[in-house]
Amino acid sequence: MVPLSYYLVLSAILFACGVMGFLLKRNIITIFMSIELMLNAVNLSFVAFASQWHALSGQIFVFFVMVVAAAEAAVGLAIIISVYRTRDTLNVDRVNLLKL
Amino acid sequence: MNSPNLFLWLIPLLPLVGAAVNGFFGRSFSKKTVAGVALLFSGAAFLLALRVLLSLASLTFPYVEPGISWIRSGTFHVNFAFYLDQLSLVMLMVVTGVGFLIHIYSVGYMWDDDGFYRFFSYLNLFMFFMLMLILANNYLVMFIGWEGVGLASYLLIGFYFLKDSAAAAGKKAFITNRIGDFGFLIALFLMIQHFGSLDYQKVFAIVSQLPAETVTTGVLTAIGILLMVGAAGKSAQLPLYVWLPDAMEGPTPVSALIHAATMVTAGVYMVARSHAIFDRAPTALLVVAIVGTLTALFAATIGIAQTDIKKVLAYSTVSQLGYMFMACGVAAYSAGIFHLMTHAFFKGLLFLASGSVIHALSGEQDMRQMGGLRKKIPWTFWTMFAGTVAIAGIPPFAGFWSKDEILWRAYSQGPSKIIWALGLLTAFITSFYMFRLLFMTFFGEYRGKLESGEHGHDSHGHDSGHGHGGIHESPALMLVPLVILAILSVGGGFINAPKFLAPVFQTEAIASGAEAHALTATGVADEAADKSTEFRLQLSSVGVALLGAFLAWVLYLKSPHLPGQIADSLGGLYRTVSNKYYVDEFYNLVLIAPLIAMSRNWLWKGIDQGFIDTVINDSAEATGDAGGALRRMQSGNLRSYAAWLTAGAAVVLAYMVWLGVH
Amino acid sequence: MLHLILFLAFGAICIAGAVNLLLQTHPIQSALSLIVVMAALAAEYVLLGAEFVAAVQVIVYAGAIMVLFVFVIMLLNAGEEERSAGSHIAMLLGVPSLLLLGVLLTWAVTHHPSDSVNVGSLYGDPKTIGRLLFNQYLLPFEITSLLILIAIMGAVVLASKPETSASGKEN
Amino acid sequence: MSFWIYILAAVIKIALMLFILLTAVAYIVWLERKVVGRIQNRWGPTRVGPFGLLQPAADGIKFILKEDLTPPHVYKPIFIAAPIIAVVFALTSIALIPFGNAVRILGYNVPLQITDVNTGLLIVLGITSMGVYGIALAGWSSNNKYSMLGGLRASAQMISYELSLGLSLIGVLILAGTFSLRGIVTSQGGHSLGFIPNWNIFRGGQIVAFFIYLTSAYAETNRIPFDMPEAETELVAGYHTEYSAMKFAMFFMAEYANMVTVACLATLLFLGGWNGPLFGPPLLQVVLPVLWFFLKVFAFIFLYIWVRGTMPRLRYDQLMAFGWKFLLPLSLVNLIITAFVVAVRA
Repeated sequence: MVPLSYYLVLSAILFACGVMGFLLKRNIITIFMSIELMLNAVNLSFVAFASQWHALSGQIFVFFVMVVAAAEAAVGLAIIISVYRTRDTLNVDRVNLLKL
Repeated sequence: MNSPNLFLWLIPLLPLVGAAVNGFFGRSFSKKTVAGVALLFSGAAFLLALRVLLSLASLTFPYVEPGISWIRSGTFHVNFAFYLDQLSLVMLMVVTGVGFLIHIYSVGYMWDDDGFYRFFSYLNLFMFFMLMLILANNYLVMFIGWEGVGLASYLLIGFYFLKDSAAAAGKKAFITNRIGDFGFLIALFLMIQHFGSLDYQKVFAIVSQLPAETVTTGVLTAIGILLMVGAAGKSAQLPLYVWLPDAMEGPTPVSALIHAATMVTAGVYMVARSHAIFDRAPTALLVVAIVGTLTALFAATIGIAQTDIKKVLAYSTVSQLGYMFMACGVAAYSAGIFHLMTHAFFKGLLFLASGSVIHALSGEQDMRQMGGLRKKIPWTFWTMFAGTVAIAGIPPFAGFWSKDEILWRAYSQGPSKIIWALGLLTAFITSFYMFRLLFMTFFGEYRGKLESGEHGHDSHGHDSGHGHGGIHESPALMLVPLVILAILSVGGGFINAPKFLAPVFQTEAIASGAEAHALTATGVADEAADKSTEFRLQLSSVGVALLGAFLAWVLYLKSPHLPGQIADSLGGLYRTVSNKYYVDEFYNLVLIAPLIAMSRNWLWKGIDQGFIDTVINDSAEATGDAGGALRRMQSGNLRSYAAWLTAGAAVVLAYMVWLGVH
Repeated sequence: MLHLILFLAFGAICIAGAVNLLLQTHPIQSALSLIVVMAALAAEYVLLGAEFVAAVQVIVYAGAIMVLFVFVIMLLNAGEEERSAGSHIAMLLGVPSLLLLGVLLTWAVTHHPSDSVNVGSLYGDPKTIGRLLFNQYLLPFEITSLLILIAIMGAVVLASKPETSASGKEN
Repeated sequence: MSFWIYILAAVIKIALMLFILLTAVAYIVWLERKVVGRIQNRWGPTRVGPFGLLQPAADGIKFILKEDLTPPHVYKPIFIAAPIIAVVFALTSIALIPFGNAVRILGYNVPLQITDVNTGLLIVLGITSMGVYGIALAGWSSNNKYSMLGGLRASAQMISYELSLGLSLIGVLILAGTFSLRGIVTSQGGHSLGFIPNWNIFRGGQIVAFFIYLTSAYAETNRIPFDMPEAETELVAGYHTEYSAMKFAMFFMAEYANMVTVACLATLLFLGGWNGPLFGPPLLQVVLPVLWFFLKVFAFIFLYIWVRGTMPRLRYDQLMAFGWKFLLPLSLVNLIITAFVVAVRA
């Protein structure tokens, strides 16, 4: 028997780690991974809430989040590749101009 | 009632189509095509109007043609519907008939003008609006026409817009009319507020239930006076007449059509149309009578001293319009409309003839430069002579019948005999200055510089207005309308318009207590006595007309040096009259100059520059500063964006927690 | 009891992975940490009865998305992270507000009455999930297929060699 | 108490399975060398033991005793972790493979499988898909362009072929109606028309799916004709160029263990698992299914070796084009037809 709040706290911790990664990491790929971490944290809370309310739609939502994450990864990584091609860096602190 | 379908909606629409065709495509048309289009559509409108007249026997008045719904707001409805009774039928015939004739005339008159297509587009547009005004079923549609003719008038007065004076005259007409329209609009608002409708039949039905405001004044009086303000603007009555003389800057056919025959009479038409309201507001009616009488006299005196042939006619128009209002003011609406009709004939004729004179003299308008033209342009002379006699009121010409009707009614049912007396005086002055015009133009020696028509082929007048050398008779295209109008001026008086119009005003008059009294007292009991009185009045009016003519003959033919001596002896008075009583200067000093000063110093420099501009500039600057400050947020650094995002999320969550706690 | 122990064990792995993701300076280490987090999360899903979600989590997230990440890291040969001071705001504003956020969240979660969750209290087997997905959520499901299609096209366009498009753009 | 027995049984089963698997791996290597040798008209290993049967042991000793070189320019943590990752995932997936019906031992009903999970097939797929990390990371951490190319090729290839592999299995899943591997085997029991076994390969056009699976499996395990990641002639040895000794042996073990897993899966999904003619005394009845199972797996692995001996290697772009433009659409069509047939029949 695990209280729901444990799962939520775990989810919150993971989410906070993701935000922290976004705030502190310089590498754009790592930042992107932090986003994935946040999505995973949210997924966990979806599944936890699904368990609490006995509604499978919570788990269905996770699938949609995954689909979005997959699409996002495909496009995002393509963007990262083209950014790297044009700027020769993956450091977001150096990628602060829209126009070269 | 199975009245035939009159296709009333088609009558205004045809000129609109003509205007659109000429306006949009006229530039690439040949002049013949333009003229053809304009004449086709205005002629078709005239034919439709004729068809209405011919089916008169089978008509039951008022005939209402249901139009389309325009405004629906709660219980307030306005339809685009058309309304026909004897009154609008008379107007319809005048507008389409005279309008069509002037269209024909204009083809000849304007042939050499570059803006040929533009002119006819405007002219057709004017026809459209004027017909809307006449055929409207309610005050709002009438107001559309009312504004529209103002617009057309503005466009046509400023037709030669490269000329400063023409552009200024157009603006003057437009702005002066706005003052009148303001009164009209307020009257409409009052009607909506108190009667809940603008529909003629509904409004009059409600009004006829109200008691006459004989002792007190109230809504009806207010509406009446405000309507009169509107009419004064449109029909050039005191104190808003000042635009009409200036409007003579427009081409002469315009002066004939708009500023003599039709548009300026819209005010008279409107007052007559609203007679149900005026019948119950004696105070308003009195105002109408006083304004009309004073205008008639005032404008006539100015007319004496004018030297510009068109200006004389313009003041004459103002004066004659005053007559019409005088008639309306003594509740003799049918007499007013009768005069309106005859006036349309003879004043239209006079303007066209003066146009012909000007045309013959290649643009000369000053009568002092004319003289002795009788032999050179005989057609013009004879038609103009007919017009002059008609306006002077010499039987059996048209003007006599209508003017006499007005004077007789003013005498018999007016509030005071002074009105009649002033009317008679005006008739005398009218006769005088009209014959002065005739004598100065056509008799005596030619005083102008232009060579006479016989030698025209080697003249030096090529650079002048119409490109013709010498004095020459106008083309047939211009003379035909002149002749037709001359015939109408001669015989128009025999049309018994008052009797025809009687049903419109009769029914109302009987319902009204005040009118009933007048009717029973004068109309039935003392008919025999009235006949003799009327005859005596007719004699007196003919007498003053002949007297005026004689005086003119004495002063301008027999001893031409006398006017100068008289003018000298009168001195200041003459100068005053000659300068139109300095009314324009007075308005300028009292109204326009302070207005401009206030606009400049207070509205422009104070409010616009000092307040509005400051507010706008300061807010723009503040926006710019705020943007400059906020720009630092947009550093392009992804991580700082994330920080702001996190801060925002924290704030939102804090708020939600706070909400949850409370 | 066992449930709690397993929860705590896998939770600890999760958190350790997440923290390691932050601490590692090399993106490939971070990626591996994230894979660990995802695998542990899959275990948590199993504990919650979401068996199918767990399987898909492993196949899609760990097996596909993260492979893509690793692939890109390898392709770009991303090295150690640079230590650049690009933004003070991230440090001065972001971290405090994140702490505030964490405190608020924890407070809100723990001060709210919540049920305990049993293993298998809600069983997300493939059949049930499939029925839901293809009946009640058919439209969103089909829309996601469209989303994926668009993402594929976008990725192809973005990652394709810039030569062809650049010559068109510059003139 | 039953908890501890459960644990005990599990440990015994795991140990047993590991032993069998590793032995099998060793002898598959021997078999391959032998068979390929015969195909290439030579003897293969003959010196160590009769028919060279002890050759695997000798190889093992050699791997263990050799010096474990770690080149100086590699990214060390990952370089060390990569072979471990590869071998761990390769060995893990065998845990879900059933190889026979449950048997009663000491009064306990023991299924011949380490663990039976409802979503067994999915988890096997998940673990297989994790296997790519070992190769990719090895290639990258070696800091060597050949290794790098090998790793990139491996990851791209495995992601691409995983799609058609997964899709080819869905037809079977539709027919069986379960993810459980045991359930899938059960659904293939019996005969139709009296003599054709109800194996999936003979049912509902799944022969197409079988060949898609076969092709994808070669690619997934980086075997000829799809062994581009290691392609000796192009990339020296691909992702394991820099590896030596036991680390190299780990990749080797992982590869062959994966082959076994894939062969087991093929047997379970398409060839009816342990279904086969049963006869003889009760003890034989117990042993026979396991025998049938191992025979089928052996046949499959023999096919692997046979193909290796006969087929040339493809070019890399041919490989990708084949996967995306032919196999994937084909598996989609197969899936649609299967679904349609099942729907019509139902």
